[in-house]
Amino acid sequence: MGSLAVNLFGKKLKNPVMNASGTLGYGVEVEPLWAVETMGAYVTKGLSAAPHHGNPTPRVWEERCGMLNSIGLQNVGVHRFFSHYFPFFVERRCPVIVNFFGFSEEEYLSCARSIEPHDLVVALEMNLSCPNIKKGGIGFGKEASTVHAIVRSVREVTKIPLIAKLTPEVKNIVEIARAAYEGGADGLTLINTMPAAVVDVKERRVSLKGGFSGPLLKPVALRAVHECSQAVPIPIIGVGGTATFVDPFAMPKIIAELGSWLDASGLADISAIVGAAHG
Amino acid sequence: MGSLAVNLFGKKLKNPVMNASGTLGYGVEVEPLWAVETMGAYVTKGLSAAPHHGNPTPRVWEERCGMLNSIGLQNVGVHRFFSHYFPFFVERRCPVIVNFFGFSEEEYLSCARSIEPHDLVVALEMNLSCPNIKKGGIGFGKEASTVHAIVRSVREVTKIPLIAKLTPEVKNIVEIARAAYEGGADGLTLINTMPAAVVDVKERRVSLKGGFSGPLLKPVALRAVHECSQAVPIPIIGVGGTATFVDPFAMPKIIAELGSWLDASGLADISAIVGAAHG
Amino acid sequence: MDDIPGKITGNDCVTGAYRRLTVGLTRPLGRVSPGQFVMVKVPDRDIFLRRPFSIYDSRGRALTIMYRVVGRGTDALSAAVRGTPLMVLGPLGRGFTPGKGNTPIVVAGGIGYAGVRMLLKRLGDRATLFFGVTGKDELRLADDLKDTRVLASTMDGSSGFAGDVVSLLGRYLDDYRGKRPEVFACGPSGMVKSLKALLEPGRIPCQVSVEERMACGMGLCFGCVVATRDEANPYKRVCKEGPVFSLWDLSL
Amino acid sequence: MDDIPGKITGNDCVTGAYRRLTVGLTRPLGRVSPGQFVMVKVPDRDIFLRRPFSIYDSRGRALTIMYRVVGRGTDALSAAVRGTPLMVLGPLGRGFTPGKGNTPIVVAGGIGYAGVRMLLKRLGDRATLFFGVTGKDELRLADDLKDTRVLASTMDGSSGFAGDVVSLLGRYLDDYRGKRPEVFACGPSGMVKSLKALLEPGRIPCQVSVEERMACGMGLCFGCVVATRDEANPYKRVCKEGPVFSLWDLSL
Ligand SMILES: Cc1cc2nc3c(=O)[nH]c(=O)nc-3n(C[C@H](O)[C@H](O)[C@H](O)COP(=O)(O)OP(=O)(O)OC[C@H]3O[C@@H](n4cnc5c(N)ncnc54)[C@H](O)[C@@H]3O)c2cc1C
Ligand SMILES: Cc1cc2nc3c(=O)[nH]c(=O)nc-3n(C[C@H](O)[C@H](O)[C@H](O)COP(=O)(O)OP(=O)(O)OC[C@H]3O[C@@H](n4cnc5c(N)ncnc54)[C@H](O)[C@@H]3O)c2cc1C
Ligand SMILES: Cc1cc2nc3c(=O)[nH]c(=O)nc-3n(C[C@H](O)[C@H](O)[C@H](O)COP(=O)(O)O)c2cc1C
Ligand SMILES: Cc1cc2nc3c(=O)[nH]c(=O)nc-3n(C[C@H](O)[C@H](O)[C@H](O)COP(=O)(O)O)c2cc1C
Ligand code: FES
Ligand code: FES
Repeated sequence: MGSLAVNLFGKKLKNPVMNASGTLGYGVEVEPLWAVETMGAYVTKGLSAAPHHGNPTPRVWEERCGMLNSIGLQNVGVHRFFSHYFPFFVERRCPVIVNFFGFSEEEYLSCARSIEPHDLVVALEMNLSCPNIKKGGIGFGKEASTVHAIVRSVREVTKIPLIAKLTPEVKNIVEIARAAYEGGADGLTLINTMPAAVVDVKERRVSLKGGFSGPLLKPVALRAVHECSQAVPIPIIGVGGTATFVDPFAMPKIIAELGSWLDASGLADISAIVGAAHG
Repeated sequence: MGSLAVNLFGKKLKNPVMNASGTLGYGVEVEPLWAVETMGAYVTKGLSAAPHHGNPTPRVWEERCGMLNSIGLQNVGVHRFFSHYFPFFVERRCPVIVNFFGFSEEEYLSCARSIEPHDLVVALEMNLSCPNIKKGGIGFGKEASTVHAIVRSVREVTKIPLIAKLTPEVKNIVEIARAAYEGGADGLTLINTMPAAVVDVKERRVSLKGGFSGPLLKPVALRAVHECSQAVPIPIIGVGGTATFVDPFAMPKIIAELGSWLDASGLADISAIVGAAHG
Repeated sequence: MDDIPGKITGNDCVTGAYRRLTVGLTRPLGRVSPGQFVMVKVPDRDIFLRRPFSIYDSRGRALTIMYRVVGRGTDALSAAVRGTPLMVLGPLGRGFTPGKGNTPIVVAGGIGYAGVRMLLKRLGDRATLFFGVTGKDELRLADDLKDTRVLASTMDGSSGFAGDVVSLLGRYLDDYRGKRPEVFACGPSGMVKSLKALLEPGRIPCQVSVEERMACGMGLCFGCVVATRDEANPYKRVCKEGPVFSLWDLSL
Repeated sequence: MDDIPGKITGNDCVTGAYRRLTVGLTRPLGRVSPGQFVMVKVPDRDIFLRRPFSIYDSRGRALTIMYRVVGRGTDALSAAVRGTPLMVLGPLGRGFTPGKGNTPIVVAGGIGYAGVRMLLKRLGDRATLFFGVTGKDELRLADDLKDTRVLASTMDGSSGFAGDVVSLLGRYLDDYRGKRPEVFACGPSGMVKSLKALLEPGRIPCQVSVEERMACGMGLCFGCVVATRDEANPYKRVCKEGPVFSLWDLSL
């Protein structure tokens, strides 16, 4: 039996499979179906210093090849996450990656600052797709200089490893990846949803504008991962194309299949294929 | 029977349906199946001042939700297009939109300059997704300032209406649309393919890197069209999601269905719905 | 809650666009409370997300839902033949919780009947159903009720009371004075709004089953929220905290 | 060229991963020249692009192709049952054009047999087939040939000449001296390269059928090119200018 275990920022994860932020609620919700600690780590839904109510409905829309969402980052706030939901992960010894965001630099900083280092907190994952309300709503993740600056500021206020999660809506994701790395990011998550819209021809209106995710994202994410992994020397977490809502058992199935694949490939260790597709 | 006819840059097209550039060869190839003049206009494959050989194979790859291509802009050159293929369209009285590109500003200019105004040439469509070899391969269409500059230069060397075709790989397509408009573009085509990659897990290599097109692009294009149409007062041609390679009769079928839809909706004129989804 | 493979054992038209689907599951759904729902993977590859349907009936491994064809997903579902395999996730959400000693009044509008049908079966002859439909053909939806008194309203006046079901209820409300009435409702949002206006003066206890577009059905995505009066945390998940809410908690 | 709806009338294993598919078309394909191909819409929604297959046989509305299961598309095709509807675009490309008075030598490697089978039928007893396969089971692919002399080679030596088919041809080439030999070949790229090395000294006329990944199959996308010695315009479309090229025009 080959080993799926990986080392991420000095912590051992039992496998490299995690959910995408925002697609597995607060973690407790899957409890009736499968144990959250089956995954290498649980990634929280986006948390912020203060709670957010999110957008009015409709918030989700089905599209060929995937779905659009416009949840609007509803969350209970980082404090309540740690007081109320985190103990569940501690009980299960499930490593956690804390996805967080802000609508201003101060919000990012205050959120990051409030998170205490903990044996089970593997990293903080900065969602850089948020609009910066101070800069007229332009996303934090759009310009290399902005990314560099905000990553550096956050880097200074926390000792926890820091992952920058990038949006594909940029002119050159490699440039952004470099800026995050140079700003002090310890890892990257690639990629967030693709901005898109659905039009209702009968009603002659836009039904929903939001982020497009699902199978369509995989080739876009693979390209980002391939190119950025050659440009920066830090770990990259690939995201895109996993349809957890279509099959609620997607995560445990992926982990099981990865194990079988490893054995069928005669590999002793999943780490052996890191970087195998380079060049 | 409602009318599908539209007016584009002062020319009357029998309907607003055209192929995406590069997906209908030189036009003659569909002749055995359907008449090219069924469409409102035929859009040429990308032409350049000098012929280009394009990339080695593989050039196409199937992916869920669409396909990737890396043709590399193979074309016979603008001169040969006009001497050899254009007479076919003249014979059939089929309006033509000439898609063109260059790897330097001079190449764009010399190509645009060499195209004579003609009753059937509706517009020139500038493909702005090309890498600028002089600027280290960064795409012409990536920065508002570059787009503004190159559109303005091309605008000066031709009297033919000019359409800027934008890439989705930008940080804010509305900003680019504005720059093209302010540079003198008479219209926009939205959007070109999305950069992506396919990985062969068995062979552990990237099978193909290229532009992703097909059904996945439609919601991305719709959002671009919706947002840009509210930012600039010029006509927009929407592109994305038509699977001509899956169904070679896609174009004539779309035109027929559009006609039936118009009648079923009780509309006298397709122009009545332009802008209907705004607001 | 479980994700259970099953096979279609029946998929028949009840009337008009209304259909009844029966599924033979490989495992029983387990204990279902009335008002709970399932997420059905429509057996069509072009339908990406699952669709939520109230549990109309559940006995052992036999599951029934009743649905109305309204769009892509239900259209594809209506085309599925006997024997087609499909996946059913459930039971999901929180159902109705009738208070002991109360007199139950059930209000359903159109396909909303599917959402209260299990409740009616449980309540037996203690409940009255106020059933609002467009025209008399639709009344056939409730043909399988035996013990329940049904008061019908049709918008076109083809049977029963001519008008909307809330107006009909309005005529009977006084009869329930002193009987600790409790209302259970499922229907279109317009119906729920009129119901609120009707019940507001007496603040009669009322539980309503709410609908929203869903992606996951199990609380993962926060896509299906409804606005409540909880100011600290207004948006509640229909699939998790609902679909049944107290009418007085909702912000309509 | 036409895009013709049809129904699968047979889809059977010949040997190993090789299968023969017969389709009943609603209209005849029309005049086919040997070496031409069709683009088949695999009846599976997850298979986006059509797949190219040589026309193995075409009579009226009956079309036959022979295929080898190698990936997603052919795998899905192998699962399609009798009666399944599918679309066939064709006939496409330029086939073989045997010169009058020449002595035809046909060389096929494995599934490459499908590409020369119509040609062999047309040439009848005038042609010799040099057929290279991995093991003797595969020789069954050519079981339906009656008039043609077949010289077989197997890589594992289980039947006929032990080794590759080009080496086999090498042993016979002298016999064709003065008979105006003309070679027609279809097979893997390794085979074509050895063939070139073998025929180079005498520059014997040779037409080869080339394969490339295709998106449209009708010259629209320029996705399927092969490099030729035409310096002004090296990349030719396999689906349009090919799939049959003169070996001496190719840049291998
Ligand atoms: C808890 C719950 C229980 C339900 N029970 C039933 C039931 O027992 N029988 C039944 O027929 N329907 C029920 N519905 C509604 C049903 O889920 C939708 O009609 C169905 O998902 C529509 O799918 P579609 O692809 O056919 O429609 P679409 O093409 O997606 O949309 C068609 C129309 O239906 C509306 N719609 C789509 N999804 C929903 C949704 N989730 N809720 C409300 N409206 C929606 C759209 O806004 C649109 O007007 C229930 C919904 C919920 C949330
Ligand atoms: C003109 C022409 C005629 C052909 N005739 C036949 C035939 O009669 N019988 C037959 O079995 N096959 C034939 N082929 C090859 C056949 O088209 C491919 O095997 C098929 O498209 C593979 O599809 P897939 O989805 O199963 O494979 P994929 O999963 O796409 O790929 C599996 C493997 O097949 C290779 N492959 C994929 N597409 C092609 C292609 N178009 N050409 C060559 N290799 C490819 C891939 O590189 C890969 O190694 C022909 C190809 C061409 C171009
Ligand atoms: C419902 C939903 C909510 C999401 N919420 C967040 C979030 O809070 N923070 C974040 O960084 N990304 C969020 N995302 C983006 C996902 O984490 C992921 O990047 C994206 O969905 C692509 O992956 P997929 O195709 O596998 O879904 C969300 C996506 C969805 C569908
Ligand atoms: C094979 C192929 C070749 C293309 N060549 C060009 C081109 O020469 N110039 C251009 O501007 N766009 C080119 N495109 C992009 C298309 O015009 C179009 O923008 C894109 O494919 C999205 O539309 P679709 O999803 O309907 O295919 C090409 C696309 C494909 C698939
Ligand atoms: S549908 Fe996902 S939370 Fe309710
Ligand atoms: S496959 Fe498109 S040109 Fe040959």
